[in-house]
Amino acid sequence: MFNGLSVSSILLLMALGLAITFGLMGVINMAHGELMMLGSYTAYVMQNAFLRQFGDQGFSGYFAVALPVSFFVAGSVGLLLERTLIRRLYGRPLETLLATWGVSLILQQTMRQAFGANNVDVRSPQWLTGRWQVSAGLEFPHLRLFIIFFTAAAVALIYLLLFRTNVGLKIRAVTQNRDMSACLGVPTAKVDAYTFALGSGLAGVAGCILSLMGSVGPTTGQNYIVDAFMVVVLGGVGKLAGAIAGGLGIGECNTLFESFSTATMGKVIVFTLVILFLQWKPSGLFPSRNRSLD
Amino acid sequence: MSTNDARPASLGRRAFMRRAAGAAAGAAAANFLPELGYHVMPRAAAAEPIRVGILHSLSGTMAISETSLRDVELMAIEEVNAKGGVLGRKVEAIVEDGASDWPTFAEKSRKLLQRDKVCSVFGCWTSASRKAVLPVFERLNGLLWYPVQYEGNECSHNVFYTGAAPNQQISPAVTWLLKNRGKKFYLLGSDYVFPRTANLIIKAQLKSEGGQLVGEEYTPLGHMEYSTVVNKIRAAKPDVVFSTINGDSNVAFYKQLRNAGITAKDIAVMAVSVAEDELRGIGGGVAEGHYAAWNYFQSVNTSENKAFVDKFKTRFGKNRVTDDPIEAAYFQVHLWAQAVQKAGAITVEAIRKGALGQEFKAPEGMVRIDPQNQHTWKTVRIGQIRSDGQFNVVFSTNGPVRPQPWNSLLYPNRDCNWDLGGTVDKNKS
Amino acid sequence: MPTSIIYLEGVTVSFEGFKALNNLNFIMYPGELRVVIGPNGAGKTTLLDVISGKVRPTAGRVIFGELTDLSSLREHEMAKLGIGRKFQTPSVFKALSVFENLELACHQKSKGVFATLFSKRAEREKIFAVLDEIGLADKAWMKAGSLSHGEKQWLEIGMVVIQDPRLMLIDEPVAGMTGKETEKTGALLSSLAGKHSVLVIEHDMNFVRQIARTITVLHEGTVLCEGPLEKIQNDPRVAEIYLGREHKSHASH
Amino acid sequence: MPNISSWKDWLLFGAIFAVLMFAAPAALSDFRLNLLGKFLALAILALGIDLIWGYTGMLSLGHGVFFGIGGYCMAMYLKLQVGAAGTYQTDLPDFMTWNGLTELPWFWKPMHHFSIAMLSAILAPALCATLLGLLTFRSRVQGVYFAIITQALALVASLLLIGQQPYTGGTNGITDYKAILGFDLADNSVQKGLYIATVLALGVSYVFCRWIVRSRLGKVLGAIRDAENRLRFLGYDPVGFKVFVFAISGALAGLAGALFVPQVGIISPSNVGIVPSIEMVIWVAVGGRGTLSGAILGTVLVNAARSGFSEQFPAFWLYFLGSLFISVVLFFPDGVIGALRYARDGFEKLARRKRSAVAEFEEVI
Repeated sequence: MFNGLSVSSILLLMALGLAITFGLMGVINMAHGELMMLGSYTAYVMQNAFLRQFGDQGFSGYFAVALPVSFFVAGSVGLLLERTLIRRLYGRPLETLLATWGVSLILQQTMRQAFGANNVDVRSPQWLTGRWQVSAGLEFPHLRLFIIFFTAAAVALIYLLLFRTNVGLKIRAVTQNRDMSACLGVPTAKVDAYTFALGSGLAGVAGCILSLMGSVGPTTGQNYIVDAFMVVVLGGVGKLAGAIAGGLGIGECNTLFESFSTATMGKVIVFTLVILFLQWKPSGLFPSRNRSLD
Repeated sequence: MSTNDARPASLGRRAFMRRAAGAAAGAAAANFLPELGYHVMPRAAAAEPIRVGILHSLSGTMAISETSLRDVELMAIEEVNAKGGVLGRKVEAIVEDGASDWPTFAEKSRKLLQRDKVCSVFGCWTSASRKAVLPVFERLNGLLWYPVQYEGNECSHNVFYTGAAPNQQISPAVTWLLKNRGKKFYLLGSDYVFPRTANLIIKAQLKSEGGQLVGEEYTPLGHMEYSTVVNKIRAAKPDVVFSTINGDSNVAFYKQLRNAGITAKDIAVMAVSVAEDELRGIGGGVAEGHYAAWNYFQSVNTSENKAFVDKFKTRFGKNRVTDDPIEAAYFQVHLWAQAVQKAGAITVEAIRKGALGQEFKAPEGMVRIDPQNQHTWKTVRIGQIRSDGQFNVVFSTNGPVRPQPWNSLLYPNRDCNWDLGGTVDKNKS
Repeated sequence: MPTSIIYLEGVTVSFEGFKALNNLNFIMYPGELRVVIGPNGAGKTTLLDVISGKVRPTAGRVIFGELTDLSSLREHEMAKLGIGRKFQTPSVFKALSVFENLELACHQKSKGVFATLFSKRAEREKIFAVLDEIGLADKAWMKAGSLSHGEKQWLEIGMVVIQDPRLMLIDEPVAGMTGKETEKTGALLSSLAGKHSVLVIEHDMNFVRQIARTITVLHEGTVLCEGPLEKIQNDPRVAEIYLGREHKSHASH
Repeated sequence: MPNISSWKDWLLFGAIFAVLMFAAPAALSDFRLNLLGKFLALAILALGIDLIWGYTGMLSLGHGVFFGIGGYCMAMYLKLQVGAAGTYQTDLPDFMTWNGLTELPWFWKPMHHFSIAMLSAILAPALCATLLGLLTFRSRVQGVYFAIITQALALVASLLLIGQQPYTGGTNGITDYKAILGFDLADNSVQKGLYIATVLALGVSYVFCRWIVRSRLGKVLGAIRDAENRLRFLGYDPVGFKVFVFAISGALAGLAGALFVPQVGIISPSNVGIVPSIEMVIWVAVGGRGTLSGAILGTVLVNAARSGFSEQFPAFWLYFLGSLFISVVLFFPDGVIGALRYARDGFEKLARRKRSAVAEFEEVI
């Protein structure tokens, strides 16, 4: 149960950025995984910097710094991406898909050139290596607890941002009706850019955190991308609540099936179920109705 | 004809391309640039160099491991050339990228053999890539030098196996664990051929040596979420996890195992696909105290090894590490050179004959190509992971062990012996 | 009295709470030319959506011709029954030529996969007849996407005409047309009435005056009143919610 | 639409066909010919993708699956041809033996016959596509959703193939064949024969596709791409059309797979997964979607470039491929063919195409 929750939170973390770029803006960003990969490498770089500065004892602090930095790094790459590429392709999701796939290839190769083909080692800071002993046999790793709470917090923040602030209002306005908001004097281009940057930044943070769970290498991103998309699609594009539900659903199912079959079959079953589910509810768990012809 | 055929061909092809569609010319040119490159260059050299192929994944998921092999093979070739080459001729390597894609491996090996007419190819890592190129080498009668430990069950006239056969890595590891860490085994592997086949052997061995199987699990290559697996392990309470996980997943597995508070003291993980190079990505700290079985560790204490490691680090940077496949890739080049020298010719048949029984003082100690089954006699070692990502050798056979491509428990009557025409089955013959 | 061509009984359509149609009753007879007017949000387009099957009524029945209940059918089935529709924003197949647009719309025995796969070339004269009617003959081979807004309107009307449906649903046919074009459209629609039943939605009151025989006024999803132009114009409620503004604006110039 | 250029097309088509058929085998080295044969096999698959993406506007990221099914059917046949000649002197494929299988699984049995293998190589993918299509299109799953669903399909399929090692050979896939229809695959003349067969198959497929897109059905497909929902109100049910074209496209992919395997000598999950499926799409995009000739041209060009580049500087292949994706999408939405047309056409025509983002229908090879 806790397990499922933790898996779900990780999935959701991966999908959060996508829920914004894909969910709200309708941009199929195949390079999302690579943006996460950038976040992971940021963590790696920060760690080394701290090791050089403070040695083995002091380096723990690096993570606190790495989080915002990775957000910034991935975010700015995302910004660049939006400015140069994606903005030319609004309303052409399939083209965007192909172009961003190209971007992902380039990012991978760049990192390979920069850091070598090998995985790099990101160490958990001490304060995340412990475990919380509830009772004999029942104990929660701090790291997983941290991820769960962090994800929850992130979701909460995004909600506040989207639904309680002026910026959020603008974002929603633009994503719902670009032309209309343009008429109302909303700087749509700007908003688009920053929304995308926000999504990308979140990807970066996710990558930064996942570097404590998994490997950090040029092809790391590939391992996450499909899962992330599945979450968003299952949840229903355009609804943040959907992404959350999707994450929980897939996470719980995955752990469930995996526990009584093999990991491979678990994955197969889950994806098959998602596919079938989408037959039954084509627009996901939380469909957003509209009246337009197409 | 041998080297000429390709150039007129290319022209013909290019001509055809232009007829096919004007725009084709560009890419066609891109396609045939290398061709011209390859076939002009040798003629320029004084004595025609001996061409060998190097075929590893330089891009894609397997690049992580295979690029190092290319590096060290080129290094070894330079050493050979520095000593004046073989048969008074320089050795020229033609590097190809298998791109972690098995059909590409097949395509490239065909190119190396048919177009570049190389007399030997050093290459491959995964069983999949080896299986993909095997038919090509057998058809076109090429010679493949394969430097990675593998699952056995193979006996090809056209391959020299310089990595460990199961009986030189897996079986001794199991025996050692049973003696030193306990009887209850949990088998965990990536979902592909090597782990599944290896586990067949291990299960057979557990039966015969009184071990107990408490769980078996396979995860997809690149799997990242091991929490459920870890829980299963915790529930099964094994003494040992025998891990045949390959690639990225290792990182996730060790990190999450440690995270769940399971250390080497509670449950020991014995890995056969985790070497120094992988540990750089995992972090020694996380995997500290766990084991790996290999024929070579960077920490092996031989003069050859010291020289090898120094050379490697000065050449590729001090933070690079050597490991078993790298070492095998290194010494197989030297074995090959000796073989050619002995053969006195560069026909596949001559080299093959020359290689049989060939010995070399490798960093891991003396290695010897078995004259019957074309695998390699190697010393078996078990290392315990240190926090610095290196190994303490905790067990070592005295002297090289004879390779057995077929496990004696699973295939009691089967053997690979080219004196008797390859795979022999005592039931049938 | 003859059987109705279309008959809506107590139809309600609600989008997430908002009632676009509210217990609407509406009837039309064969050969009739009916104009539906009403302020924005009165539910005019929704009315067409219900009849053409784009939207399913939340409650009520929709009867087409001889007692065929539409509420269970899908769009293409309704189209086959003989309901043709022109959309508010002209939607034609941009990448196809004008000719091909009409060819697709053209009435066929079957519009199934294999029928279309093996079908011979289209009846050119029939298509060109329509092309002349809508004045696009010279643009037959142009991509529909490159037509002007007005031309697209015409093309789409043409597509409805060539379908030869029993009931034509025409949503704002003269939006973005010049006065001359508007008149021409009016003439065309009037000429179609009789052998087809035509249901037109329009804002442009001049146009309404030109073609209107019976007018239905929708307001907040229900029929406010119905009758000939004079009756409507003299109805205070209508004046208040709708024509009132029209009158003022006319008075002003 | 009046196609003045029609007879010219056929002339050109005949010329190229003749060149591929007779000139190429004479001119090219065995290695190059084998390579070209492989490309042309893939070109058949590209035709299929063009039908569904270029003409109907549905992006399938799961064509690797159909290709795989075709390939595996053929591979099963070839593997069974090996018979007792294998390592274990048993009639069982070697990988089954070392995975502890003692008898042939039921779905392998019929593959002893070439005809059945070939037939299922084409029909099985078509059937698959039909089922998925019926499910997906009836529930009006469109555009992006379809792309992602098919992508998931590709992932599931490759996972399954890997997981069911005793029956599929796992990651290794199925390899090491000896003969086809009794001919030794090692023999160069046999390889030439396979090449010829591929050219023929490609020719037939091309004519077939051309016939489809020139029929009224072809126009319906275009209408689906432009405004599917509008089409419903003209009395067409898009579902049937989409399923039909999806099935055809699947069948073509299967055929391609069946021709690919004996020439390359291996089929494995790495041909089925997400990455290959996406690359297949880019071939079409590069050549110019919405034009059959573009699909073929693109496939040959990209693959030729790939083997060329990766022979020379592997590291940069990814950069090249990546920028190819981007530049095609940004600057050549109509691919090479489109670019050629730009060059050929007058400005007035060019201006028009700018307005209609998608490639035009008339076929100019």
